[in-house]
Amino acid sequence: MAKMNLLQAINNALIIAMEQNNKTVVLGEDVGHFGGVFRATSNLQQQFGKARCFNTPLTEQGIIGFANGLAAQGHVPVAEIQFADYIFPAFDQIVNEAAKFRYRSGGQFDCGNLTIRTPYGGGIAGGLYHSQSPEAFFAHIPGMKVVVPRNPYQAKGLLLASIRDANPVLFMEPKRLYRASVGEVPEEDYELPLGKAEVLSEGSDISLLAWGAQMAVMQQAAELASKQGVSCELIDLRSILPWDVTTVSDSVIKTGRLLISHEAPLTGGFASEIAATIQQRCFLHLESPISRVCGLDTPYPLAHEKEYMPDHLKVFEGIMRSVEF
Amino acid sequence: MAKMNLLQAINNALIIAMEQNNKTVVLGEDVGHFGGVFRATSNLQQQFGKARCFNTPLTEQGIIGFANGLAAQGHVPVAEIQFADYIFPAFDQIVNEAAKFRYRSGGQFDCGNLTIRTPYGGGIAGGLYHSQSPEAFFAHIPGMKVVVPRNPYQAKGLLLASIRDANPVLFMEPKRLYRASVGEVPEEDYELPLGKAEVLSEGSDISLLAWGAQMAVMQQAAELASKQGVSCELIDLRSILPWDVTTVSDSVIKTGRLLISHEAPLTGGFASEIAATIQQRCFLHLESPISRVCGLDTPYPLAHEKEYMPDHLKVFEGIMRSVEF
Amino acid sequence: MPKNITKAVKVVHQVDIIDNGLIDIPMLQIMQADGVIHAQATIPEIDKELALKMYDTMQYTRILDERMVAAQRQGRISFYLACTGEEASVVGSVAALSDQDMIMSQYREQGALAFRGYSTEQFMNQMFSNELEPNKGRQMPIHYGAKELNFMTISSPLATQIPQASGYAYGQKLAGQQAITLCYFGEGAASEGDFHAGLNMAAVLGCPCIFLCRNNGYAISTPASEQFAGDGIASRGLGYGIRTIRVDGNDIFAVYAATQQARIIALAEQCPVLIEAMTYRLAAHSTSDDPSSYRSKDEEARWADKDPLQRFAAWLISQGWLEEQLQTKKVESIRQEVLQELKRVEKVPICKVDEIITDVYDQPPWNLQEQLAELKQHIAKYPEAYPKTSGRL
Amino acid sequence: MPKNITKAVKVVHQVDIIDNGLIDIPMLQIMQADGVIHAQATIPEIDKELALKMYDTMQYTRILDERMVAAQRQGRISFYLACTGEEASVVGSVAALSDQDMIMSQYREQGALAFRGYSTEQFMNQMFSNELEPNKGRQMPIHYGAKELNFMTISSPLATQIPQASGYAYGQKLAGQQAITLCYFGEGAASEGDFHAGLNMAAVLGCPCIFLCRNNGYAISTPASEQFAGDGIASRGLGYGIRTIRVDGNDIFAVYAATQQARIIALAEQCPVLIEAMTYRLAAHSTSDDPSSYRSKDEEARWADKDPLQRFAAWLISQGWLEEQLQTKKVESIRQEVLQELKRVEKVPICKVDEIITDVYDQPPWNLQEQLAELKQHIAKYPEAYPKTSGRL
Ligand SMILES: Cc1ncc(C[n+]2csc(CCOP(=O)(O)OP(=O)(O)O)c2C)c(N)n1
Ligand SMILES: Cc1ncc(C[n+]2csc(CCOP(=O)(O)OP(=O)(O)O)c2C)c(N)n1
Ligand SMILES: [Mg+2]
Ligand SMILES: [Mg+2]
Repeated sequence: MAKMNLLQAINNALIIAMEQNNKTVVLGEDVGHFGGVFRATSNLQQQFGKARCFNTPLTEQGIIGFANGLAAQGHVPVAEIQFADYIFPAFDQIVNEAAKFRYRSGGQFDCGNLTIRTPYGGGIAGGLYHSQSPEAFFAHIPGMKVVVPRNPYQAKGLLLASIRDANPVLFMEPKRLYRASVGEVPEEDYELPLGKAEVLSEGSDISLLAWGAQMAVMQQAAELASKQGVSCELIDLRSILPWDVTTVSDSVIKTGRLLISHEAPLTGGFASEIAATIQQRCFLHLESPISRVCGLDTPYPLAHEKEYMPDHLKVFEGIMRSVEF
Repeated sequence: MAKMNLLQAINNALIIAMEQNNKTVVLGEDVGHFGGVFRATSNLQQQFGKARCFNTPLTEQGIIGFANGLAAQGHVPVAEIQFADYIFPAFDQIVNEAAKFRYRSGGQFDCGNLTIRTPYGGGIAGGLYHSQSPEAFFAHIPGMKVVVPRNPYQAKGLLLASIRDANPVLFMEPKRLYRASVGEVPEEDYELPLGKAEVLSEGSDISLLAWGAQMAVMQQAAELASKQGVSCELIDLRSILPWDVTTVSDSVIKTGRLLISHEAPLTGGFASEIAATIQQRCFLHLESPISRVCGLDTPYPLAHEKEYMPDHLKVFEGIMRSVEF
Repeated sequence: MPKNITKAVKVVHQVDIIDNGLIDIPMLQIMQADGVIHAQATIPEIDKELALKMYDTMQYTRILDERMVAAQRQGRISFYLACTGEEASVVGSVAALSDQDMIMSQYREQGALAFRGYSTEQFMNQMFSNELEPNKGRQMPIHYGAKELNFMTISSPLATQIPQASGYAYGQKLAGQQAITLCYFGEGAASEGDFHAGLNMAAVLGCPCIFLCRNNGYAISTPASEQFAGDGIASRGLGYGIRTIRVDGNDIFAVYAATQQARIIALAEQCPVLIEAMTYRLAAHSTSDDPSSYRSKDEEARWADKDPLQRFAAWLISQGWLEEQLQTKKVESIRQEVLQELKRVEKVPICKVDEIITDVYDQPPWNLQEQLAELKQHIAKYPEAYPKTSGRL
Repeated sequence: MPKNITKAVKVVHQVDIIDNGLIDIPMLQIMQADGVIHAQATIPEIDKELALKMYDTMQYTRILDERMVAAQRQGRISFYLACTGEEASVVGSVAALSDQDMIMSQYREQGALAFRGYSTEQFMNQMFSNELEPNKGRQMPIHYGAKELNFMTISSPLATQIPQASGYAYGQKLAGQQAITLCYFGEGAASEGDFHAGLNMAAVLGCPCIFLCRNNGYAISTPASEQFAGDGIASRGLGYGIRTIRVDGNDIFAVYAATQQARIIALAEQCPVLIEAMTYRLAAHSTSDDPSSYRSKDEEARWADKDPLQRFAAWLISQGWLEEQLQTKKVESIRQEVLQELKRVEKVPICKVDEIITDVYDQPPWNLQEQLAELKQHIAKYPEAYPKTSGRL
């Protein structure tokens, strides 16, 4: 065990992945000598050479297109998109190519080796273009997996699993926690399962569901609620696609209530899919409507960032509205 | 009134828009002399000149980027993306630019004049890349409007409204109906409201909600159901974003049941947003879970197209499951 | 000469905005339109066997095109896209490759597949989307793919294969393979952002890749004059610092010689090479298209005179390598083979419905498993509505 | 010379894959690093008033940069991005425009705004995201925008403004305006697909637009040598058939003369022109960056010797147009003004919370109205948690 922050855990996972499989290649803007603007790829070029860790020209569609080809060829690309806000030029190479490569070729070719790492989320005074949480766009793409860790331990185990998973994975890193989240992380190689949620704490009155940086907010809200005598069951979804319907519905059957929270705008956010599915599966168990506490239906503002965010107070209010329904 | 098919209605709307406002400009791949691969822009170049209706080079990101600039300058671009499957290279120019232009500039500049027309949907033996229904991706973009007509009358009225609306609009045309859907269309200028659903037929047992080409499927299913004594209220959503929550929830409060259907894959499709919102607003009125009958969570297949599609039989089964719940 | 902060640059003192004229890239032509070799030209070393294999392949795809367009008209297949007129650009280039080289094509390159041994049966399986087709019938006709022939499954979105080819070639380099990637695309596709990304990355990262642009004058109805204003696609290669050559795409010797040379350079120097093949799409864009409304019969006739097949045939005859009589027989036998296979294969069933959810992921997750189970129940309830799959649940 | 099926092309008969050497674009330099004019050069017609306005603007942004970087270090603003070292590229070009010309910039072009009269107060309002700022404080510092100055609000995603500039210019052409669009971008941004799309469209569709690339050697940490392998960005212009010039970006006369000429051509011929300004980012990429880990002090020092400000100052002094003593005073007074405005403006409140939902659409739809109402209730319940807006619900 060693104390690591989230960035160090990611860096550590990348080193292990590159040591363990010499087909692993890290690419992206500024990831080479410099080690990335957040330093997640520090020392990789120095340790593994320029051929296996390199700066690309400044073109996200090129990065993912190139990585798709590299993956189809049999290498294991780990591509960095500098901010999730800048992933959209690569959207076609993700939706139409990476995700459909295997299906369209009947399994003859695939981009399963591809992993895309990208920092997402707000709370860093980043405004419109350094704060977005675009997971819902990718959750509507059959063929993709989408994974979000909440702390260093998860980050390492889920990233290693993502790199080795036989499907293209979008790995979204909560950048607000890069340095803020510190924890004990095993130094050896380990994986955490994709597609499995984690129940952080059991409760009986309401299930709270979120992922990534939002988990800390949920924890705060749950504490406020517990002071009001409300017992919350806290679930970290961890994988957005495919998501762990069993853990969530088991919990809702037990508690009778569900609140989902994410930073992304409410309309068309991933909470809608969860709510739609759970109201269907747990209809007779629901004691109040499934509640969504999410970002507003606006671009991500700068000056009003605090007001935009689904903070612990808004979540707490949501919890109380749900239990008092 | 004149008999027109859906393509003719669109062509007619474009002619009126260009006649009525000489700032209206039509651009896209093959839209010029040739009139577009589906001929929706027939004769526009001949009538209005090459400066106002022209072929672009083959670049969707360029088409929308260019149209964004043209709109910001004060012209009224109507850009065609040849197939909705090919809109993704332009995703960044839509999500990060067109939709956020006004917000980020505090209203100093905007792309409100932009309209993007694109044919969508399956049922034409188009396979993975000539069949997609990507509306849900755009429904998660604050700042965009998304509109889908179901017949020639709607197509003309909604397209004219879209072109003149002060916000960027994605206008999705059900290509399977281009020639198949024929109807009476007023020859004069008229608009249908954006953001308003239309109740096609009233019913008491269940509300059926869909849009575009899927409306015909719903009608068929409703007929089957009515033979079983089930009375369906049929709603055409028409606008996906912003959507008409009042009409839908009023209907569900009355019928107690809701079934939503779209061709796009289930997970993260727009039905999830509607279901999440309606279970919240109509919780105490729901007599059975809100049901979604949608495409499978796969890319759009060719040989198994029939099996993939949410056809009238699947919708009918869904209706019966809902009323028998 | 890459210019940046460390490289020397020539300095001038008068404002001189360079006009388009600076770039004027010549076109390599070895064989004239009548099959006669230019006096100053050297024929690439091609023996009789290879020459005839090349010619036969061109002939084969020409006939395949003709037959399949007819089959589409008869409603037997839903869609087809012909290579007619561009056979030399495709066959001339694939013939200069090693079988180990990966081919990433656009869609109009059936000659490359045929040259590598893709059989009539395989063509038919693909076009009928049946269960014998390795792509499992998931894509429209002409989206061929054959792993064993190092031919990447075709994807409809244009130009996406270009940066992928750069990445694939980079992987070949890392793996130390003596192989390159050949990436085909049209002059229309070269307007996409992916083209820019792919070529620039290949140049900067040293990818052993040949980019072969078939500049056939049109992208559906859009003439090249509305696609670009520069000196074709070749001039862009120079901008990226990519070694570049323009060839007469209807002259199979020019295409072959250039590709052979390009491959040597790409392998030896581990770098990309761009080839622009000037050719003409003699056919309609696809069976969904009718070119008569956007181009003249005259123009088509002028290009028909430059037909790459006739040109090559003329040379082969002059060599005594081709007998016209034998040819007539051969043409007839290919036609027969195509028709027979067509008839036979159109009866082969499509995949069982179970395949609707495979290959989305390596393993179908819970949602797909549930959806398949529900679908199968549904089909069992309404078997007549799903006649192609209900018989084999 | 556009090559396509209708244009003549020179034919050759030997395989000659063109090497990178074909393109070697010279660089215009009028004034040497020491401020002395090249013997063969002509100084563009710039009177004393304009020359001093240009110099003052450069001086002003240099000081603004210095002060705001310091303010960021003190935690008074969250972010800043300096133009230091590139002032000539920006001010030299904007000075050659008409005020009616639209400017679409990347982010490092504060000099263009200052030249057009954007005040210190306006700069401060933007950087403090306050309610006086026309962009309503929605974007990070340095994302300026001023409609009345024909300066388009800056957007973070790189290169998106390039095809937009083509479209904007096309609109100016349709409207018959005697105005063009000037589009700034970095050599890094030029790798994006949007660059390709934008330049090619401008060339084909005849858009009166000047594309000005600041080739400053770096994109954050990535040196130009890892960004492209060709002859800079200029060589690409030629590939698109765009008239092109490379200039010494630290020589304000070269930039001014080239832009003036480019504007004449763009207006008269209704076509784009590409200018590549060779310069150097003397500062860090932004306040989030530390360049010491990716480039040498030595390299920085070499470029500091080519400082565009000193160079221009030397010439102005040689003309007797600039008095060093007066200058010291001026510098001090700008410094004071910046500090004063900074102090004053940092107290201005941000917009009322109502503005969180405006400008998403022209009119807020039901969902935004509901969300705002709920938000205001919530803030009213927890006023201490939202101190910047709770006081003015
Ligand atoms: C991204 C994308 N946009 C549009 C299309 C529709 N489309 C198919 S082929 C074609 C023209 C391609 O022209 P070119 O690249 O010159 O190839 P050619 O058909 O001439 O061989 C177009 C526009 C597509 N397949 N993909
Ligand atoms: C689409 C996109 N990708 C990545 C970034 C992050 N980013 C901001 S500035 C920058 C480097 C830009 O370099 P260049 O264009 O050369 O401009 P310079 O900073 O040198 O003026 C990068 C990668 C971005 N803003 N947008
Ligand atoms: Mg073409
Ligand atoms: Mg730069």
